Amino acid sequence: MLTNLCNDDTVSSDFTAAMASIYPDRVGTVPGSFNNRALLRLPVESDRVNLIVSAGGFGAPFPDGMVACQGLADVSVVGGKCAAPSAYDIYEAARYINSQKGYLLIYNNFMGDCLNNDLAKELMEIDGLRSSLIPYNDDCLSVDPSAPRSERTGLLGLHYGARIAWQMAHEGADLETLSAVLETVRARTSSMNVSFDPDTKRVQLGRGISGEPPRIEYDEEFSLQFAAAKAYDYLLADLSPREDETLYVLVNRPFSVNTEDLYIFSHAMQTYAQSRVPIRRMSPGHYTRHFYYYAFGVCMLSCPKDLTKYLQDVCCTTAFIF
Amino acid sequence: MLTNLCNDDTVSSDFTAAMASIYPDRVGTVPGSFNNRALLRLPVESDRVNLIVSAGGFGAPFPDGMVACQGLADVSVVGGKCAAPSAYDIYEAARYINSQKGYLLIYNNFMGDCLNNDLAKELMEIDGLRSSLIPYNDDCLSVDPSAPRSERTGLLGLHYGARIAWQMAHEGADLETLSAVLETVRARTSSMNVSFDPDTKRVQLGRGISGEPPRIEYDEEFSLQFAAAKAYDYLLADLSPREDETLYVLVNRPFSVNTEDLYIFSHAMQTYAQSRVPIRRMSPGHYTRHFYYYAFGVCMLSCPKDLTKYLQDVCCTTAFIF
Amino acid sequence: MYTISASQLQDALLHVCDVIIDSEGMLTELDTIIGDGDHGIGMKTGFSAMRTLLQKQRFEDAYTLMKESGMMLIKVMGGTSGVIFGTLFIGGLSALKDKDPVTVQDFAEYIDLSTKAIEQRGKVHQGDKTMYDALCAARDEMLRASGEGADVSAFFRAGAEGAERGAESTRPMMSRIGRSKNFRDKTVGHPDSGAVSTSLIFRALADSFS
Amino acid sequence: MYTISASQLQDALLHVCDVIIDSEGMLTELDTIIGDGDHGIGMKTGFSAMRTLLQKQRFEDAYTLMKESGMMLIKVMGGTSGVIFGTLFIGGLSALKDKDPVTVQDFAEYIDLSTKAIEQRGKVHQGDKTMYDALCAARDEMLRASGEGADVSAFFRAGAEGAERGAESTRPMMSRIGRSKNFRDKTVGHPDSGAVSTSLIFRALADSFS
Ligand SMILES: Nc1ncnc2c1ncn2[C@@H]1O[C@H](COP(=O)(O)OP(=O)(O)O)[C@@H](O)[C@H]1O
Ligand SMILES: Nc1ncnc2c1ncn2[C@@H]1O[C@H](COP(=O)(O)OP(=O)(O)O)[C@@H](O)[C@H]1O
Ligand SMILES: [Mg+2]
Ligand SMILES: [Mg+2]
Ligand SMILES: [Mg+2]
Ligand SMILES: [Mg+2]
Repeated sequence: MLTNLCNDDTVSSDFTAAMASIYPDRVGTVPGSFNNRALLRLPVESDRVNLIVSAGGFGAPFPDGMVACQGLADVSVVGGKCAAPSAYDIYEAARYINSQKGYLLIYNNFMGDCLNNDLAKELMEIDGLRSSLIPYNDDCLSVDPSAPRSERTGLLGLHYGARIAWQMAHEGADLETLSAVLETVRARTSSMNVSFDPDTKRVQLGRGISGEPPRIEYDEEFSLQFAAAKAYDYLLADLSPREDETLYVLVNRPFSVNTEDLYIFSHAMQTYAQSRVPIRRMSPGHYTRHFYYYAFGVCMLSCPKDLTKYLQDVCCTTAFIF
Repeated sequence: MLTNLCNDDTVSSDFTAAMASIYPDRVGTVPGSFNNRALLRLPVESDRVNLIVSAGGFGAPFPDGMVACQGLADVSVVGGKCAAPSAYDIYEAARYINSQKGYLLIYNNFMGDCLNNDLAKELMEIDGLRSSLIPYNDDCLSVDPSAPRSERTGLLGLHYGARIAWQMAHEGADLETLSAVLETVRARTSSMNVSFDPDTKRVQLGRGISGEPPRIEYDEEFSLQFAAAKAYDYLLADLSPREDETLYVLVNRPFSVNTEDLYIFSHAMQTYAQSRVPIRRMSPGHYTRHFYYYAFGVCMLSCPKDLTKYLQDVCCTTAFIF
Repeated sequence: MYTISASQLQDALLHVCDVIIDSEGMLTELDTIIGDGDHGIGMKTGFSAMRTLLQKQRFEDAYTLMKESGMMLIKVMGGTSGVIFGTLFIGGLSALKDKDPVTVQDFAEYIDLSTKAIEQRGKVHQGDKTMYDALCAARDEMLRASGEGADVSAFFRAGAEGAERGAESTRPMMSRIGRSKNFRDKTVGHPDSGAVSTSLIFRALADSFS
Repeated sequence: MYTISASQLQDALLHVCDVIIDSEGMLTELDTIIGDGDHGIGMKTGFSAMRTLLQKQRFEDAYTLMKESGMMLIKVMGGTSGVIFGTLFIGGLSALKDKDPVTVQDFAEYIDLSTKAIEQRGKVHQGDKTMYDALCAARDEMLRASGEGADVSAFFRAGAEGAERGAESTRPMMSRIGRSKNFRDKTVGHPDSGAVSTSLIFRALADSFS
């Protein structure tokens, strides 16, 4: 797999500049920005809480997915290759939007992301801008299963959180309400990577995005159906859905995976769930790029009753805008 | 690159079944179908001309892109791996829709696709269903440049054709009108693959999707900017836009290419075009999957004045529906 | 023996199916060198479905047998070879209509009509480096043999020899048609995969009727 | 010599930049074995921007020099190391405020405060297998040396030796924090990349002041 052809040092800012030029009505960059690594959803709406999603570069979370479309985030800050974006980029975007209603800083719970969002919050405070930190810790196999949830890193869960919170922010919810809701949604979200090792013919659960070894391996069966069932069982046990909750699942096809396998895997899980706890909506797609091995990311949300209305309409993100 | 994990023999029908189950309001399959390889856009509209796009399996054209969204095609027929779908699958879908207004059979001008669409047309005639054959021959480097256009194979041009024709069909245009318009649009469309050979550090134009050698190679510069300029110049010369025409360009990111490179390449072409014949809309995206080497597919439409209105609104296709 | 019963023909076709299915790897390899590498897969898919059909049901007459077999290839295979090899089975059907048993002459006419149907459908000529080159050579030999009063065994042997010669004749050719065309010089020195398939089919028939 | 001028410090920092930039490959390699392989890239990015800054502008006082250098790291690097190595520069600034020239004691206090700032920001402890292990050892040596009245040269040499010992001490550790943590056993036997970076920084300072 070739890496980017463009210059490693400038790829992220060249990318945001290209996006802003190609979709001038949909996204923009921060005028005069130091690094030019933040993409703003247009039009900027300063009269409500804004959502800032930040993540390491190269597509996590898929930058055009997050802001080129309606209702997922207001700012997507893109880091360098594998590196969390700098605190300054987050701060700059917030300062530019200048919302007095505050900001939700949403990111995956990795060290670099935490450190930079913490620092961004401090920088924002100096300017009188309020914010809440929402580190996503939904990857249930990122740490030893005995470790507390707060130690888990994030995988895909922030898509559900951002979607629900963005709509509520649009309705005028305040920062405290939104933080509380996001914490609830986060607590009811669980994710994992499901990979297929072509050499050992093993289905693996919990392999990391940088090649961290899997937590669980099966050699009974090397099939999409088997893997879908194992992932479902594990995630379900992790969440133990309550009577009044509804299941939503999204399955990510990264870089290396075929669309056919994505849909067939997702369908297998949907079918398997039917006689257990059924899945209200199954959402296969190309959410982030991530890994170079053959794997899906699976994210399950056990959605509390009062929040399902925010998932009623569908939200589409673009493979292309044409 | 791993190929599909699912069974090669059943992958296409498993895929359509999964799609139909996952998006029950958007797409369906033909009840009782022999192979179950056609995806129908829902609701079926029998009172107008219907567009049937067919292509070899594994994502060309991206099956969900074509019918899960508004306004590109009514049926997407998926073949096996690298193989055109069977005439029978096309015929079956047409018979099920049963439109007395007729069908546009749109496909890329490869031998297998031509043979099967020809035969499908004959089978449809037996049942009194009318159709027009629209083989796309937009790949300007697929044959020797001295060869007539009709010998070229197709690459990406059918996206523009399908989009314009679908809207006109929706407005009630008849089969003859639509065929004539599609022929015009096709004649004003030109495409090529632009690839990057990591070993020789050459930019290549015209490499084929099954590894056919490129027609042109450059060793002056190995950059996105250089490649974008060369591709633009070649396509522009191939089309020689008239005064009253407007340029549209789409750039496809297949499987193996990074999103950053896609946008930076597209932006470079847009910028290069600015002082030449400017591009009205540049549409980078993940249209089809195709190749395993590092390459973009570029498609240019020099759109006649009276048709630009059909490209006014944007059309989004989904990386996910969520 | 100068006539062919539907039952003999069905057994022969089952043998053809086995041979093609077993040759998947070889056919795919040829198509990988000078094409998109799917010929073996397509042929296997088609002839597996045909085998299943023939194992499930015995046909009473050659006409229905060949028609259903050919339709199955067209339905399940797709691709170039679905139509082309389907047409090999159904393109000459009029020569078999109401013929029971089928004579060597009937079968020669059947192959001749099939060849013409493929020529028309595929807009193909001799020397394009396709299955048509093998088929024409087989057809020519079968017409000659039937004209000379050959029995069933000699008749099919002639067809097999013709097909093999025709397939081999594609080796030095440069492809002028289909997916191989754009591989240009690279196609010289390798026989065409569809021509090889054709020779396998005719050889399997000859072996069945020997 | 017992004091450090802003100008000397700026020249020393330029040397630090060169050393880190030249070590990109080695640092990336360490981070590839037990991390996500970006440490060298990040450090190179940061220290290249810092070098550009220091080449463009001479700073009048150590406080502004260290503040602008650290802010540059934070702004351009991102990642864990952007904040952590940025904090190494700005976390102890209060010890340099209005000090011109800076004494060995001032600088020891500066490093001590930076170390504490990193501890707080990173919620990191000794033995977690991070740059903090190297930094603590450097800090301890520098405090000891300044207490014993070392001159500038001996003072920085003590820091470098401490940092190197601290970096080496991470080799047998199992990572308990950051991206390396989930590589578990695999982390044993390799020194931490951030700790190695830290030792390179202190060694480059020592070389400049020798
Ligand atoms: N127009 C044609 N008429 C007859 N046979 C053809 C024609 N085009 C190709 N063929 C035959 O079909 C074979 C290729 O079949 P296959 O690989 O299944 O299809 P595709 O080329 O579409 O991938 C070629 O080897 C050649 O013998
Ligand atoms: N919480 C922390 N406090 C101090 N240093 C840390 C912490 N977490 C990680 N490090 C240091 O950062 C280094 C990794 O930096 P880098 O590779 O740039 O970031 P990332 O781990 O985000 O990819 C580690 O080698 C370690 O020395
Ligand atoms: Mg990193
Ligand atoms: Mg093919
Ligand atoms: Mg082929
Ligand atoms: Mg790292």
